[in-house]
Amino acid sequence: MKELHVKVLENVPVAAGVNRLTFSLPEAVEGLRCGRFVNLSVGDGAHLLRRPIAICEHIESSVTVCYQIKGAGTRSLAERKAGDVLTCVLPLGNGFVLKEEERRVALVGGGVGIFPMISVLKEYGGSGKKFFSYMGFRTRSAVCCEEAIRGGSECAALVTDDGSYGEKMNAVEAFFADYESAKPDVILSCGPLPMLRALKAGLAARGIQTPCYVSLEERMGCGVGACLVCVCSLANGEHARVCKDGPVFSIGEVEL
Amino acid sequence: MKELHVKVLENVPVAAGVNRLTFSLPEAVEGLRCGRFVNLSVGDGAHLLRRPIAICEHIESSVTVCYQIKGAGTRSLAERKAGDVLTCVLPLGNGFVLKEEERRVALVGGGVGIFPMISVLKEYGGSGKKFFSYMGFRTRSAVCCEEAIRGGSECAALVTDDGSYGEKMNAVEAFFADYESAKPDVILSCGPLPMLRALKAGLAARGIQTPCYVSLEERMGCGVGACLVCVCSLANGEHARVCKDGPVFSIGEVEL
Amino acid sequence: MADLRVNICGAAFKNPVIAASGTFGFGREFDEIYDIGVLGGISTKGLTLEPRLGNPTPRIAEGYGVILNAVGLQNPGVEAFVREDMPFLRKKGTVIIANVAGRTLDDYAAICARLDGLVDLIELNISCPNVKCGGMAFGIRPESVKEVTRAAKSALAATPLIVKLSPNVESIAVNALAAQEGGADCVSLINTLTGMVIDIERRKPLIANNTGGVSGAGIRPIAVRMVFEVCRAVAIPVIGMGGIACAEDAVEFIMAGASAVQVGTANFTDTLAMPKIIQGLNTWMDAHGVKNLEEIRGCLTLNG
Amino acid sequence: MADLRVNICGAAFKNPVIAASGTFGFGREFDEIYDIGVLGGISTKGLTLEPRLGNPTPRIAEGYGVILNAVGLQNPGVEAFVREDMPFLRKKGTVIIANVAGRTLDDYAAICARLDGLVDLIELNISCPNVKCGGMAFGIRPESVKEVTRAAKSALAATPLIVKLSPNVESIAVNALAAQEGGADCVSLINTLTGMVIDIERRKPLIANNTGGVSGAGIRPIAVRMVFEVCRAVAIPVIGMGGIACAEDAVEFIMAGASAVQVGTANFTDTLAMPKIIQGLNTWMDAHGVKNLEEIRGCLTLNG
Ligand SMILES: Cc1cc2nc3c(=O)[nH]c(=O)nc-3n(C[C@H](O)[C@H](O)[C@H](O)COP(=O)(O)OP(=O)(O)OC[C@H]3O[C@@H](n4cnc5c(N)ncnc54)[C@H](O)[C@@H]3O)c2cc1C
Ligand SMILES: Cc1cc2nc3c(=O)[nH]c(=O)nc-3n(C[C@H](O)[C@H](O)[C@H](O)COP(=O)(O)OP(=O)(O)OC[C@H]3O[C@@H](n4cnc5c(N)ncnc54)[C@H](O)[C@@H]3O)c2cc1C
Ligand SMILES: Cc1cc2nc3c(=O)[nH]c(=O)nc-3n(C[C@H](O)[C@H](O)[C@H](O)COP(=O)(O)O)c2cc1C
Ligand SMILES: Cc1cc2nc3c(=O)[nH]c(=O)nc-3n(C[C@H](O)[C@H](O)[C@H](O)COP(=O)(O)O)c2cc1C
Ligand code: FES
Ligand code: FES
Repeated sequence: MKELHVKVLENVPVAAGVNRLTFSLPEAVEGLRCGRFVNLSVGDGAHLLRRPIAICEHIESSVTVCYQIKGAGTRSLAERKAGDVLTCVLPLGNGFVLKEEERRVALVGGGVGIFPMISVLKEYGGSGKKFFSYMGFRTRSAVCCEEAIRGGSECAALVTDDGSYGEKMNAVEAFFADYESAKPDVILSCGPLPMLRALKAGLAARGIQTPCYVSLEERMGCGVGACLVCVCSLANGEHARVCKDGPVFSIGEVEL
Repeated sequence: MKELHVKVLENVPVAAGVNRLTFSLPEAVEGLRCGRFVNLSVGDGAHLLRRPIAICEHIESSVTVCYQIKGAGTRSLAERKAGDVLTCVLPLGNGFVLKEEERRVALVGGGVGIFPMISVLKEYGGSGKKFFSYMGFRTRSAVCCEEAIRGGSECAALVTDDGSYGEKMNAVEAFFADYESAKPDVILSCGPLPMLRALKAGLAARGIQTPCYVSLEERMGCGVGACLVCVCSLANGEHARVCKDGPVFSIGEVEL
Repeated sequence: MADLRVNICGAAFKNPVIAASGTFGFGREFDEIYDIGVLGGISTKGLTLEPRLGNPTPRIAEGYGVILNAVGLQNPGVEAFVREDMPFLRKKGTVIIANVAGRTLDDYAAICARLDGLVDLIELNISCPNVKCGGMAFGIRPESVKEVTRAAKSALAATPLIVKLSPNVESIAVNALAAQEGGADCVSLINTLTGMVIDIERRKPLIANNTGGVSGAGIRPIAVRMVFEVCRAVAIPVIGMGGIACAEDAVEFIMAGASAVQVGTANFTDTLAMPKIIQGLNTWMDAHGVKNLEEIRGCLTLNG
Repeated sequence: MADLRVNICGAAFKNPVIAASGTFGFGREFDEIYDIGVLGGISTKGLTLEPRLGNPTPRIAEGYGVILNAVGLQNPGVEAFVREDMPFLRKKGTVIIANVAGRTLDDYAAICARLDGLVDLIELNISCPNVKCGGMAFGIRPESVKEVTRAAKSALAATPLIVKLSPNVESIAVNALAAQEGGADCVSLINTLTGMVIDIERRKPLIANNTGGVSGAGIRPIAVRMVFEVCRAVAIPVIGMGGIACAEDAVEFIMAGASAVQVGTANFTDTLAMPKIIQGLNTWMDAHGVKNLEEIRGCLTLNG
């Protein structure tokens, strides 16, 4: 966990309303891992809060994130150019960890939730694990990272809400449609809350006991676990911090 | 008087702590003239107020200003790069106007007050008028625009407070030392208040009646004459707006 | 094209965007940049019976995302306004709100009597934190809010009265109620919050007046909260302001219950701020299928 | 190297920079980024007798140059603090300020009694605008400020008492005096200003709690003014806060009369904000030939 000044190398659109931003690290950073995130300044004076964004890809000297241009802060972030300096705390959160015996991995991603999924593909690519990817997009123009998804997966379904690309369904539907042939040892998922709820309900309805981990989103203050702004409710009635105890939780452990 | 988005073409140091900034105009602007000023955003979100800066030079499609990096706003402005977009209202204020019969013109500038003086040299260069320039700087490393000053003047004295460049004196002292040989028809001046006071006192002490105009500085809100933030006191007890009624006043008309 | 019109106490505004007092003079200067006839209304610089010179300079300072001012009611006096500015403003076809201030109850009554029937609305500045003797006292306690409102109202026969509320109080809703009880036809808020910026090199307050009024984008959440509280408390129309810089900001205030909004500091950051907000409101309403302001005014519902 | 030490009510701070309550937890997380032993002190997250879950989410929103929060006093309860966090903090060698809150006078007295002698200072949060029943009521009126101060003070034998003041009041100086009269050994200010941000798409307040506390750089001029007013009114030491983000900001508060400062929101914008401020204070004082804080504390003189 480090506070760093990072330099923008590239900040370009990859799909309608989604940018890919790569920044260089001024020093080596330990613990960059799939499912963890960075807390990035948007680079203007108006916004005091940083934006939490999942690590999508990383090499020794740089990190790549993909973000949707949604509100005022990400709109501002999209104006940053190569050479601009941002501040960043990283790496944050627990991330996804696959066990040795989890060899068939289902990835269920919706919307910007696909980016943490891609970080899993990148990290465990070549590890011998088999990935079954189900990625849902709003519409054709929102589709991105297709190569990374297809290239890294044994089998990949890219679907859209409006059927303008791939089948007209959402990622969870695609996942369950394919479940019997994929037979995953573990399920990883990230996406909008309704999607995660549908996943949870679907698993319950089918009596599927396969371990399933989901990555949550919550508005953050500090990003490091100190302010208790970003909590989610656990099944046991307690609160957990999405930034520190998460963002990845076992699907049975959290209230969705 | 127009509200425009302007594009930074260049923003580079010209002396210790002084930058020259040239920006391009998206459309033709009437009334750009020496002694008038622009009200320029510093280009970050923290500062809501614009910075008033004298027009130093202008061509059809661009304007050049020189500014001292003084407080937080100009420090931020200095970070802007070629291609960045700022907002600007221009041209503002009354400016310097030389009458036909004012053929010998003394320019007395101190510190950042030299820049409006240079705008006079640029504008009336080739008009047949003779300029006698007395420009004071803090120290050698602050000296700038020497070529423009010497090239445009019949006679030019560049002096420093510490004697590290030119004679050790201030612009007003240089002016009075040369007064008899220059015999100006009109005196134009801009610089810190103590300097303008010394000029006024010196003229009075010597009984010099030559018309003399000074350009004032005052903190501004609107910059266009509406908010009454930037007033100075007139000899008649009334207030005048530096941004609209000035910044150029006859030296006898204002309280210094 | 959405219908942006709004009627407040009989005054017909072509749109809900009004220039805030003190940031727009009497409109002449901004009229050199755009036709100020496009505005819903203009609240004038605070007027007093006699001309005033105001405070020494510097009169302005900056904070982070905010500014501070202490102009101190410099103005040409009400007679000069009537003689020289009224005719100009009348020709512009925008609603004229005379912002007025005084040192005593009699001052307030006298200036209201003088302007009665001449302007469209009168806005009582009882909250200007910059003039030591006048403004402050009246605007803080509900009892004196009511008293000064009553004094002003009793001097008015033809022109409706807006009372402009100070945020530097225990409960702005209670003060709004006091204004309503005193006879106000409308309230406007917020005036500036009192602040100080220190010049640490000189070891003195930066503004000559020592304290100044804080305004601008940074205060918006405070203003929205106060406007919401007041809209729930009173039955008369409310004009909201404080940090509005774009159409979406204006929508926040309208959803909180404001009939119209004023824009002050944003005029300094962008001289075209108000025409852009009007245009932006149009665009936003069209995009959201909102036909007129009634559809969204006060539409805010609270969470859980 | 300037001497940054300051002693407040017997507690020896190695420098005047203190983590503000609620933004720093109990220090553990920031200690992963830098050694929190460099800090002058730490004010803990607001503690209550029993564990609390706090408000629903979202608990945070942004304004322009400010943020709003409504965490609502989620905390593990005072027993867990004593058991699990005190030992860790003690080892760090920084002054421990326990920020405490309650719903009733008895709550306040009980939690103070429990912590008496265990922590270096107790900071009474009587102003937290986020918990409907507790905080608000006590912090607004001078009479109740005095009452809750007295209740807390009477439960304390060994630990000095700081009363943390709310800015959402008529006169913060009057409330500071009330705290002093109630027996406070020190006052701290400002807590957050109440605000609201509206999600215009959902037509609801963005924060689940509807209103939230405004903090961050944008409120600094308001905080400086209030700290100045309070320093002139009381004889006890004052800890200033509100929007401090760099050493120069801290100097403003010290010149206004503050003995020390707290830093809250800036920790979110830059996790290294506090070490940088400490370093920056050193640099600034050296550059200005200031040998210790006494030389500049309260050195502000007013303009004419
Ligand atoms: C662990 C984590 C990883 C994420 N990874 C990605 C990613 O890889 N790609 C991507 O596009 N988005 C990601 N998000 C969501 C992203 O943080 C928000 O879309 C973004 O913060 C919105 O900022 P804004 O300026 O557009 O919106 P604004 O409305 O201006 O934001 C206002 C405030 O709310 C916060 N906020 C708003 N929406 C969200 C949200 N959904 N989650 C958390 N905070 C929010 C902002 O951070 C900011 O503090 C992630 C969120 C979390 C918590
Ligand atoms: C008509 C006019 C022409 C000017 N021309 C030039 C020029 O050509 N070159 C140059 O270097 N400077 C010029 N100045 C001065 C310049 O405006 C200030 O140096 C600058 O605004 C300081 O901003 P800052 O961000 O460094 O300081 P800050 O202290 O951060 O400024 C805070 C606020 O005070 C205002 N302010 C501070 N100092 C001054 C000042 N001396 N005059 C007016 N406002 C001030 C700022 O504009 C801002 O609103 C001119 C001023 C005026 C009024
Ligand atoms: C420079 C300046 C002068 C002001 N003068 C007055 C005034 O004369 N009368 C008044 O009622 N309010 C005055 N105000 C307050 C504004 O009308 C408005 O209430 C406040 O600035 C908040 O709105 P804003 O954030 O949009 O600026 C003044 C504000 C500024 C910035
Ligand atoms: C997320 C958050 C939580 C807070 N929780 C508390 C609290 O529990 N008790 C308290 O007295 N103040 C609390 N505060 C107020 C801060 O301690 C401080 O008074 C305020 O934020 C102003 O300082 P700043 O502008 O530096 O943040 C909290 C502030 C924030 C931002
Ligand atoms: S954001 Fe502060 S605890 Fe998670
Ligand atoms: S700055 Fe507004 S009148 Fe000059």
